[in-house]
Amino acid sequence: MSKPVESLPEVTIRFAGDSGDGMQLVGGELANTSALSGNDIGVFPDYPAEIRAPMGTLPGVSGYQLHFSSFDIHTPGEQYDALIAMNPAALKMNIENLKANGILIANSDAFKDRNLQLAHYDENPLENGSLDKYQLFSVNMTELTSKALEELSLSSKVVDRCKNFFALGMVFWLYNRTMDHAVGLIKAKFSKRPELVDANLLALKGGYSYCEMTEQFATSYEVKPAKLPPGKYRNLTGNTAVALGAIAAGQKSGLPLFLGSYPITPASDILHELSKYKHFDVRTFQAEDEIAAMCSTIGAAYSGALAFTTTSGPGVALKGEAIGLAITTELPMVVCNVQRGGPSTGLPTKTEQADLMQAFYGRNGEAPMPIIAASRPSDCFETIYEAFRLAIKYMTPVMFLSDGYIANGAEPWMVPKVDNLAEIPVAFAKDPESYAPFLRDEKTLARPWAVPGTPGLEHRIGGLEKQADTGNVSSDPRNHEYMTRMRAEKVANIANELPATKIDGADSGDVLVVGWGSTAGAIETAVEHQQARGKSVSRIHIRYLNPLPNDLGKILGNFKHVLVPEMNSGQFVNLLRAKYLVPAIAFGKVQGLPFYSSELEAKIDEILESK
Amino acid sequence: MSKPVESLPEVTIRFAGDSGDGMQLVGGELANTSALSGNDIGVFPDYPAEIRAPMGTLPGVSGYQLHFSSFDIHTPGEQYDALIAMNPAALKMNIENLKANGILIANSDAFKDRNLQLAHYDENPLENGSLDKYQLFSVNMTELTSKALEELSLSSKVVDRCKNFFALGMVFWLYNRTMDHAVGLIKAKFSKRPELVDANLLALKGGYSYCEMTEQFATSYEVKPAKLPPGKYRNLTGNTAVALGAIAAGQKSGLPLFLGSYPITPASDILHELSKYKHFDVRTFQAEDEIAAMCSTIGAAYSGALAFTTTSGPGVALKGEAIGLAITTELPMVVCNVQRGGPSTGLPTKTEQADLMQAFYGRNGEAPMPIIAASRPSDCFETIYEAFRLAIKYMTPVMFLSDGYIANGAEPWMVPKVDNLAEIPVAFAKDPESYAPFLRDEKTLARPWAVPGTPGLEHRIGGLEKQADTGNVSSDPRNHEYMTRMRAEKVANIANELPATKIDGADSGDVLVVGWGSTAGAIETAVEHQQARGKSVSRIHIRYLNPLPNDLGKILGNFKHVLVPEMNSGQFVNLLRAKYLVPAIAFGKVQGLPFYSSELEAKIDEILESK
Amino acid sequence: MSTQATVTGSNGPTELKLSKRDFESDQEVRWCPGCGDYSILAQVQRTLPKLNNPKENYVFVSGIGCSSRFPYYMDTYGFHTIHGRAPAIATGVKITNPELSVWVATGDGDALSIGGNHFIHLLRKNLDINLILFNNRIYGLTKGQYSPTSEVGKVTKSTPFGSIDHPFNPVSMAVGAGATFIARAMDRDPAHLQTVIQKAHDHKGTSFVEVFQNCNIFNDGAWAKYTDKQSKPDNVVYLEHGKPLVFGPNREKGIRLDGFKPVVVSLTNGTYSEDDLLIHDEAQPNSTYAYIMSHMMDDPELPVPVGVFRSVEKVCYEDALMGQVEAAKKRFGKPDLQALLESGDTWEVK
Amino acid sequence: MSTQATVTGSNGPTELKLSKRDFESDQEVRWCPGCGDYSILAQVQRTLPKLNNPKENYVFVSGIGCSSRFPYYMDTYGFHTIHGRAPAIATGVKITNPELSVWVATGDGDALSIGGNHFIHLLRKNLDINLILFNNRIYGLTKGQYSPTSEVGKVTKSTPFGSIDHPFNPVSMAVGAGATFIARAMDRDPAHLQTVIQKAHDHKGTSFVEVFQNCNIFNDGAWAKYTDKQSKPDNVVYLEHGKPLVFGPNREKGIRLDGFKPVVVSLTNGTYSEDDLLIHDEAQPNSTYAYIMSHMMDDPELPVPVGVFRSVEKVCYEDALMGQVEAAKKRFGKPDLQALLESGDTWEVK
Ligand SMILES: Cc1ncc(C[n+]2csc(CCOP(=O)(O)OP(=O)(O)O)c2C)c(N)n1
Ligand SMILES: Cc1ncc(C[n+]2csc(CCOP(=O)(O)OP(=O)(O)O)c2C)c(N)n1
Ligand code: SF4
Ligand code: SF4
Ligand SMILES: [Mg+2]
Ligand SMILES: [Mg+2]
Repeated sequence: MSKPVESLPEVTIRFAGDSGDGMQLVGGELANTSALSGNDIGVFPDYPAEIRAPMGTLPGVSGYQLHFSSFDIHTPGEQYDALIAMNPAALKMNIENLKANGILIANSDAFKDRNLQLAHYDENPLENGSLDKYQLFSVNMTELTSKALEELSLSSKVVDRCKNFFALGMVFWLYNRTMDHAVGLIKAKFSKRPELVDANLLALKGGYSYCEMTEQFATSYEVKPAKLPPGKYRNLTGNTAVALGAIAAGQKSGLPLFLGSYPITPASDILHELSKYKHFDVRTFQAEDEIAAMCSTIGAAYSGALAFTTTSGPGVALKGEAIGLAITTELPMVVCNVQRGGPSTGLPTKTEQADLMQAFYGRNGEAPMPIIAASRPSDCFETIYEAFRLAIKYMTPVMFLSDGYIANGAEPWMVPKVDNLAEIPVAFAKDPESYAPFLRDEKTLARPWAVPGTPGLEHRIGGLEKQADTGNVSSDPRNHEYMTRMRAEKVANIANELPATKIDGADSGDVLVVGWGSTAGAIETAVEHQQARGKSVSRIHIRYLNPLPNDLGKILGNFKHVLVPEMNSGQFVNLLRAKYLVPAIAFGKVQGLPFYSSELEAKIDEILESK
Repeated sequence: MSKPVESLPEVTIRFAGDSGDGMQLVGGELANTSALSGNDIGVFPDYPAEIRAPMGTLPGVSGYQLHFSSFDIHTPGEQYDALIAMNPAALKMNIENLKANGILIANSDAFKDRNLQLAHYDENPLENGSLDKYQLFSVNMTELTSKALEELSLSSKVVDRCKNFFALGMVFWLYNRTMDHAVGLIKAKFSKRPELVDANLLALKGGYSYCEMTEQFATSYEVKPAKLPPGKYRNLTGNTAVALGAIAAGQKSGLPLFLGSYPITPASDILHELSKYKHFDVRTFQAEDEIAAMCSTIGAAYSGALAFTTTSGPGVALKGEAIGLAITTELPMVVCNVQRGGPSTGLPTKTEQADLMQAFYGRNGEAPMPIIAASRPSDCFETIYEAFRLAIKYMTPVMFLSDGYIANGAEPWMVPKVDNLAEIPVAFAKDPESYAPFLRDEKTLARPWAVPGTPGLEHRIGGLEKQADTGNVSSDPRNHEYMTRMRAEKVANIANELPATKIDGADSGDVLVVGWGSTAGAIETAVEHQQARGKSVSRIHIRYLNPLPNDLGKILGNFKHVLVPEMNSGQFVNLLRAKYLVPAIAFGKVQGLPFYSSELEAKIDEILESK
Repeated sequence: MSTQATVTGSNGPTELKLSKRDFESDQEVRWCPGCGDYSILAQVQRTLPKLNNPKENYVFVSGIGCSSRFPYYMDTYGFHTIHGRAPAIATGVKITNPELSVWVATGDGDALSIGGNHFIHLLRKNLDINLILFNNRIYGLTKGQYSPTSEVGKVTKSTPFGSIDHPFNPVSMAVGAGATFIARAMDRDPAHLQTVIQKAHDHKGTSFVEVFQNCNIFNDGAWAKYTDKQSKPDNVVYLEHGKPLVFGPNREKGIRLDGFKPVVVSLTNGTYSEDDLLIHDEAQPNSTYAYIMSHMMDDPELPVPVGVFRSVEKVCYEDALMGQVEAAKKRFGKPDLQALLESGDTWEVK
Repeated sequence: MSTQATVTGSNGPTELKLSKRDFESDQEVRWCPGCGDYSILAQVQRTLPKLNNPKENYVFVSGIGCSSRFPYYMDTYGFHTIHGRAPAIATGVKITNPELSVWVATGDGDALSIGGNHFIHLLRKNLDINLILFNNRIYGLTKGQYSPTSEVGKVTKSTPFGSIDHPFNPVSMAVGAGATFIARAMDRDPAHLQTVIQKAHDHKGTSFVEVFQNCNIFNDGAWAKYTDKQSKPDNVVYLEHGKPLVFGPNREKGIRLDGFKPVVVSLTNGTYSEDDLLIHDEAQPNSTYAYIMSHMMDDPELPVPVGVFRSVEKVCYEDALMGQVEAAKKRFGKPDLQALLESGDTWEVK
């Protein structure tokens, strides 16, 4: 029975189920298979704060969204073409964004009394016609899985755990995916429990065959490979990219990489990842708290490591005092903030960009530091690498910003050639004749890096104000003003080596959309759409937030309107307004969710119409 | 021998000596006596970071500057009419600011080999003519003191300690001051060691008589009482004013006053002061660190105390995470930052205003709080009181800013009538029927304050995002956006009750000087001078930094130039530029020193000329 | 906390008639199925009704962690604060209103890693606060990193080659910090856990209770040796005040003190009887005794003690503070704000 | 820290010929005249030349406080950091370069108040760092507030009616936290202080040295009972490994252990001789022994021990860490960055 295959340019699909249902696993596997098939992809894992929230409840729903395509895409998609709902709660939480006439596959076995209650359904939505505007496929997955596994005579608990692979098998059939990679994954993942290998393989194949054999789906779909630039690719989450970028910086600088960190969602994976690579001379230190994490990082920088610390917003708040010390002692290190929803504990598993002002000002006194933000999962590699390069060149801590959205999101990454990575030259001071702790390089204003153990360079530094050149404690008024200015100028000077800002679109016009960080993908899509509609809309993306590029003021001045979308209440926009006195318009979204490009398009429309 | 008495409108005098020389004591005593004589006064104690820096060294010099006058003054003065230098280092550090032809009284006994060396003098400056442009009085104070005390047969160490009172006696004579209050002080201070009472009294009188009897001074001076508004006055430092203001708020609100604090210069004196007043139901808790200080304050607010915490910049950095919790749980309390020189440990005993941005943004996420700053020592009373009133009315932590300059500075304060202080009404929730933890007051948007122990109001709050009204944990996207907006609006709304901004001078013109915090006095003086010179210069002072007054934008728009002097590199100025898009001009001083009005006048001149 | 005077209204204490239900909030409990936290919650909810304190007088303060979700499930006053800081927040609560029964729910990461300083300072200051440490030897909420109580060599997300930190012994730490009440219990022994909770409540001063808690997701079986039926009798000894230290499947073993070293002796070979054993004395003023008991955990030859290690009296911080407030009121009289503002050297301007 | 391999150049260790002068920086010492800190500085400067370590291998890290000015006066590498955090910063230094001889200079406020957590975690992790606690029972730099070692009832700037906190016993705390080297010395006994500093250096693992230090400005005479000629013999007992605990003006008193309780006995009434006394054993593996010694300080009947309480071997954190690094290098071979970047599932786009 061969059914028709329809070709689609792109597909967005969302798996949703209980946190115990293994949605992240099968979603991720579909992403991998899609990437390996040559699609461009964007993913958005979205899970609850609880480890295992109570089964069947609304807050317990875990979702994994995947966008795969035959062309270059920038986001995990918005409305889905297909939704796989493993229980009523998953349906309830996600149906809103399923496209009209979209495919809805529901595990009908889970739509029973208690589950319906927990999801606050009075009636079974699969049966009361309320889902008529979708292509609803009610599949008794639990039962079918159990049938598929009959021969293995496993406990019903174990069997139940396999239904996610049954669902994946169905999706594989639906989108004409090969199962090879998934088979490999199952074999590797359960290698220590052979009975689970068999069970999950049977479930996967069961789901696939079920579609093959039944009349459920009239059509299946395919998405052709995207035309990506030639090269070797792999799939990468933002957090893994950060880890790899840091290791690369360690290798290229020739320094041991020190990571001082305290676990916190959504940054912990960087610690996990780095702790695996001890043979790259990575020394991970899980500190007693964020203050110790920061301080150990300072100690490591002082004694000549490539020093790194990772955390999320509340951790940065705790590190503030010590960051001030790092700034005033002018030691090189990178502070990574994987931002999450705030304030306070906030929404730990959700995304936000509300820590930008904290990056600028979250400590006492005049304490400027370079700030640099990654735009998408794969960009985390290059951006963290750049952060390390700047830190060492200018002898300064650098703040690197990511967020939950790109940290957990994944996309194909063209693996760079190591030889093509920028050099990170390190020149430790050695010569007692020419050495003074705060004697600055004329060009970079950096002070020398003299590490303990170097004969003849014994010296003292600290958090009290220091005399220029000698570094001795000084409370001289003029000296304090001078040193304050030097610290600021050193950071400001970095602007002189920044590349020209790339303008997507015309370099003057009606609307310029200015983005930073993870909003890049949604902005790019929205602006592309607007341009396709012939609108005078351009965009720039700012990677370097402090200092800002030298050409920025001029660019802003060439547009009638400047729009600044941010996942906060308007932070970056105020920097632009204060510095360039342009009436830039804030457009904030504070929902713990990334922007949809449609929201941006609508906002741009509104501005275009207002004129 | 009666000598001529010349009448002066104002005098600035500076005592300078080793930190062990007791300059603060005698300087303070002259201030008290002057205030009691009806002068207006302004003082500026200026001491080293060390407890007792090595004797005779430059960093060991301790200074006390006093400005007293027969009219209303706003600063401790700038260039001094008289300098008392107890040793060469004191001379070296302070001579620069002695007016030409000013009176210089030096303890010639201290201008000996080692002391000269320590102060880096090649020759004795008292003898080589280098001080010719001053009225130099070389007085062998050590010897004269020792003579005056001969009959007591005390150790030379003890005798040497009395020479500060000898110097004070001389100054008393020079400015025709009565010794009554000083005599009382000596008797009280040394009451447990009668021999020291006698010794210091003899020294004081010795200094006085010495001038009376010798030909040293041709004239003495007097400064008539100032015409201050009628009322009862006392002398007050900023830190004492804060303590009294907090006690007053406790009494008026009827709540116990809880202070959670960790000692830090220059804020510790507030802790010291408050810990004396247990009978006013003041409960001071010296915590293990600033985090615990902040957290205990949150706990106290939660259970119904008037909650207060005091610190300086580095302490605020540590409190950032917990302040976020206070903001999101919407509990009333006041966080006091007595700012000092930064960044990091910086210049602990010097003044600065560089923590304003930290007050706004020193924590993760969108976490706005009201910010309010005191302008002068006595204003600390009213401003901290206002901070408490706002905290309770709006159920929010409030940041109160002071700085080292006004914290240690003193001036006459007209004691208010307790009955005239604003009311601080407290209405704890009691009624289980109408209660929900995050149900807001329609007008203030404040949530109810339900303290543990109240039957029927058991409820849970926390740092995770909360559902509107119920306060239950919620990660609903729209709810998060709503709550974020509510928290911001609640703070923004305070602007509606702020008084109209008072403009000193015309309400339009060439230059508007905008000040906040402790620069008030210097700005007032500078603007008065400019106005006296017929210039079109006005000034406004901003007490409420967040939210800003509603009429501010309009006022700024009426001036050609807006000048914003700050003891930082330009922080407040950026808020004005971002919010009102006015090209406000930053004028920063980052020297650990307050502005001189002459510096401001020069800057205003520069702007006036530039147009 | 032994204040029973807090009961308001005219009914005597016994009239409160509270039940477990009264202490269950309307919030769904969100721990993983099988988590040891459920038992601790249930035992607290079962114990509180017996204490004759009205509901509104209880405050549960917690930090961050799975365990720190605790207050949400108690129908009392509750405050889920920030990571590690619960003891400091509870301190502010207790100082402001010493009548309240204040409890801290915390984890091994929350209390001993980021919150270590507040933990030892609370014990030192001895406020009348009850702290329950949910020790699962792992970071649960952040999905499985090792904690300060994890054993050396533990493979976790952050230690793929095994952890290298020497763990804290929380009870030894508490002794070293000067704690006045120290106890240990297990999620899997509900009845005993209830007794210990009640004793912690009854103690005036900071009560520290370590609970062996199983995290079946990230560290399953961490305490199995002590909680599994089979291995438990040989590996756990129950401390009972005034009773000898006996253990073993048939109570056939006992503990004697050889100098300052506890040793296991057999009660069946005729050499020793129960009379020869160490008699547990939780009120022993010399804290060395509690230290010795705490240290048994570090010796694999010895069983692990559970029960009350130490319970001694010492002035509570809040009592001393309120004492000073009262003394000051007596000494200085009724506070007069106007007089205070006008104190010091004043002068009139007419 | 016992690495002597750090000596660079061709000359053997004995050739270093360093003197006290070599360790004096050009910065003027800025403590109050008479401050006990001077003696500690001098003893460190006198001891270091004997250790056959070149100057450049020493790093002194401090927090904030009078005592924390220490690094400025040492002509070695020095880092005056922020309040309470020196142990954490020193940890980063040591992990990065385990060859360095890393020292922490800290005060009772710095180490035990704000820095308490880092202090206990350093002891737990056992990095080979030497920490000297300048205990003056007061906050010096901030001009006289009580500290966590101040005695109850102390009148200070922040406690005009007397302090109400029970103080920490730093040595008991250290034992409870698992310290491997613990010692006590006094500013007023320079020779003994030097020995203790040397032993701290020689110990591999975290060495904690409490020094009784006099702050003559804000807490003069805090330790007079133990340092004044007259009262000292009756109130101080010197701990010497393998020697009995004898004290008294004429060495006429000794300490015996009665179970786990030290008691004073007379050596002159014929009942006991030195042979009957407790023989000090700093290497005693059971930490209870050190706890007993530490606790003597809390009993006014007993003399206060000075010297090395405990000195035992335990794996150092940095050794374990570098061991894992080396093992990984052996196991996974020479690091190949390109291969790492290309690891996992990759595909070619042509
Ligand atoms: C300042 C801060 N740092 C880190 C975290 C992340 N975090 C949350 S809970 C936790 C540790 C949880 O372990 P534990 O205290 O043992 O509690 P459990 O979950 O095991 O009950 C961590 C590291 C946080 N929420 N806040
Ligand atoms: C974050 C922070 N909080 C508070 C202070 C103020 N402070 C400096 S030193 C100190 C305590 C000093 O006491 P101790 O550690 O005993 O050192 P000592 O001066 O007695 O040697 C305090 C509270 C600070 N510098 N930084
Ligand atoms: S992760 Fe562990 S501790 Fe947390 S709820 Fe689940 S089982 Fe309990
Ligand atoms: S204040 Fe005390 S501790 Fe500090 S330097 Fe002076 S005497 Fe020493
Ligand atoms: Mg845990
Ligand atoms: Mg001290």
